[in-house]
Amino acid sequence: MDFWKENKTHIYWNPYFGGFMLGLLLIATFYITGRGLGATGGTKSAVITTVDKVAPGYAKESSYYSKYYDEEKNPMNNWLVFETIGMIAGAFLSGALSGRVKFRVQHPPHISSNKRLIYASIGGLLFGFGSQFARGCTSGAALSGSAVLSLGGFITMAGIFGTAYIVAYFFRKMWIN
Amino acid sequence: MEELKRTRRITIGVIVFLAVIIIGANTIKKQKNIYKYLPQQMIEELILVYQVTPEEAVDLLKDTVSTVFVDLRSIYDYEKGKLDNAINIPIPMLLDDDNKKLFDTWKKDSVKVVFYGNDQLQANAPWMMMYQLGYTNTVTLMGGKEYMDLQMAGLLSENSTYETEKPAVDYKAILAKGGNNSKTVTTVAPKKTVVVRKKKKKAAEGGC
Amino acid sequence: MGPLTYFGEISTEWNYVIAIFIGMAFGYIMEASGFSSSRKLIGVFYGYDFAVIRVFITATLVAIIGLLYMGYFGWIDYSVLFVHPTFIFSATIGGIIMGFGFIIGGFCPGTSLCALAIGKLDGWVFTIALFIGIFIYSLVFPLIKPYYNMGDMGHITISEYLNMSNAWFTFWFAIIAVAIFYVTSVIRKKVKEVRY
Amino acid sequence: MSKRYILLAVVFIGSAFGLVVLPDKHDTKQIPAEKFLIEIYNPARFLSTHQIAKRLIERDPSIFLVDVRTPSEFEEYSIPGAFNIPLEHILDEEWVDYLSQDGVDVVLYSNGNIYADQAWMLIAQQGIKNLYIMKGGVNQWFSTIIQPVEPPETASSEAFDLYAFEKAASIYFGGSFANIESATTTPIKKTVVVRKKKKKAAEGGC
Repeated sequence: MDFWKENKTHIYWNPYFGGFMLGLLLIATFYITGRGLGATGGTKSAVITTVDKVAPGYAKESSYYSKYYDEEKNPMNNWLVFETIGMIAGAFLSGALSGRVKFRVQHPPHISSNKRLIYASIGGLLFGFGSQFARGCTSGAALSGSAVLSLGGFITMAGIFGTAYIVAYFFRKMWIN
Repeated sequence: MEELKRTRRITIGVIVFLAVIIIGANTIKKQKNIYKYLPQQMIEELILVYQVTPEEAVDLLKDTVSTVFVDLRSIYDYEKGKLDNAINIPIPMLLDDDNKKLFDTWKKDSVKVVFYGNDQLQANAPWMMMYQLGYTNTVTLMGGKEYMDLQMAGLLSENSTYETEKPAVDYKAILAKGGNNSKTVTTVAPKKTVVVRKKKKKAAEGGC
Repeated sequence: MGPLTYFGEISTEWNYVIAIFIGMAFGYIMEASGFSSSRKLIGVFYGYDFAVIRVFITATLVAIIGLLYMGYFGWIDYSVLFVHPTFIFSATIGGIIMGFGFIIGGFCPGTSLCALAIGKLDGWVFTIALFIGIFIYSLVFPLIKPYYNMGDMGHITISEYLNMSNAWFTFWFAIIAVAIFYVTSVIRKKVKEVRY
Repeated sequence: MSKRYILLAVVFIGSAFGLVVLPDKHDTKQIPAEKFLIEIYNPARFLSTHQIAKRLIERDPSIFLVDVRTPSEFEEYSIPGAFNIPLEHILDEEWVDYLSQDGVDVVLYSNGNIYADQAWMLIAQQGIKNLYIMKGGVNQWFSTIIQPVEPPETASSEAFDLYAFEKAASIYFGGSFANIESATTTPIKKTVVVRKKKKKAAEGGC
């Protein structure tokens, strides 16, 4: 039992079980809302709100924001914001229960934490840009899209994983020795 | 980095998943009557011949082998007077098991089934439904029983017609003629047609 | 019959409460599956940990099968479910950009939020960069707008595109998925284990 | 390899294959035939020309007349305020909103009864409520509202009341009791149908 407790922080669910639960959750989400899960949507709402706060009026004029600005009361944007808040809470709960909550930078041993943070920020920029361009990220487009057999969902999924596999070799120094 | 090696959860999950599917499969109600023609297909079928004229019916009545007349009116009306050799199936009883068996045999033997009511209207909707259910050997009788009676009794007047879809009068002429004795001047204001678009409950928009 | 909000069986207020709970479950599952660790996530590309692809494909498969069965049983109106629209060009290019983002950053947006929640600073940085990425996108949007709307195919499903029935597609997808599971387990055994 | 993984694989492939072998399911939106038969039998699906005339005179906003005849017939004569959807186009997607309106009685009519009845059948079996047929169609409309015939003297007082109404209605609708000028200049409103473009789903939201 002690062994169990000590090592709990590095024990994750069996991936098939995790996938199974995620699949059931997706079904439940579709059953309740008629659409899938999302992660970037809430972020975008946050961006729009921030832009509006910092530079009032800009959001209205910007050709991109205006599309969403009119729909600021659009429940879907709010829905995704609430969902995102829930996600953070849920992840915290899980982490707390297994003792994984800790401020730290996780990085491979041969990479300094500063480097890791730089890489993370580059990746974030690309992901933010790409998810807007593709109308969805891994959860919104690829996962939820493919759950209802959307062609776009499968293409996005293939795009993300295919590209990552192809270029993985060139970035191997970042992750493995 | 380690993963839970204990996989019992998967088994439990899978069994629950399967159980739900099996329960679901049992909840499906078996449809007794299945439409062979959906509305969109039926609309094309309507162009085909689906009615017989009273003149044709006179000949068909003589042919008792390959034609059956089905009286869709109430038992009371049927008792009062029917076409020769007609079988009475009131509309509410059309889909009773016994009657469906009859229709099935008629279909198998490709017997022409002529539905009739007091007028063609009475037979039209039941005919359409039976046709959609796959009984394509059915037709309706134009003019219905009333017209047949007049025809047989030789009482047809100039005004009698079984083609109810033809304009009975020349509308334009009547309207142009207008009134003949009216003194009041009225102006008919056109009624505005406002179509209230039902708000389509759109599936929630996706985000990601 | 679902979807519940579509048929107005859930009020807006409850909808938000449900949103929080769904989000919590989502976050919990992702975190518990180890998606808060970028090294675990990236392991899928170097063959030392296939958790991502296993979770991802299992989830997709369960959802596809489950939803089709539910649609068949009449518990959900399959026709009104939101099908992600297909814009070939933007989906492909966006996917490629995200692929680079994934391999460099080690997260995707959902997982970065999980990492953020348990205090991983790389998760924080990734999320902030995500915000900036979206902001940059909005700045250059007028320039790339034509590309954004290129190759519009509407709300098409892959089975329509391949001209096969949903059921057959699911069947082949299931076989491919199981094959992937098998192959990944073989690869996993051959690749040098990475401790993290 | 764990037996449980094999079980998982078998269940996935098995249940996916189950979908393939499931028998075709029929459109659940259609009313089951047994239930629909009762609706067919219900005479409440018909409205008389008098009822309709009365509601038109009262400018009842909750009535919407649909003419299922051909456009040329519609041009020649139509009941004021009617909207033309030829029978063969009655199921076109663009009219769905017109035929299923909340709180509005949609009344179908043709020259006689049959085409209107067929249109009714095609639409009503999809579960749309508040759908009626004008019994007798335009022919009946003419013989009762536009050119009412005086009942014989032996007729009941109700018949005369009805006749009085018919006369009044005839004046209103520009029939044989209406003044010549008013009748000829009666503007019969032709509803101009603007084909609405199908609304495209809003842009994706991330």
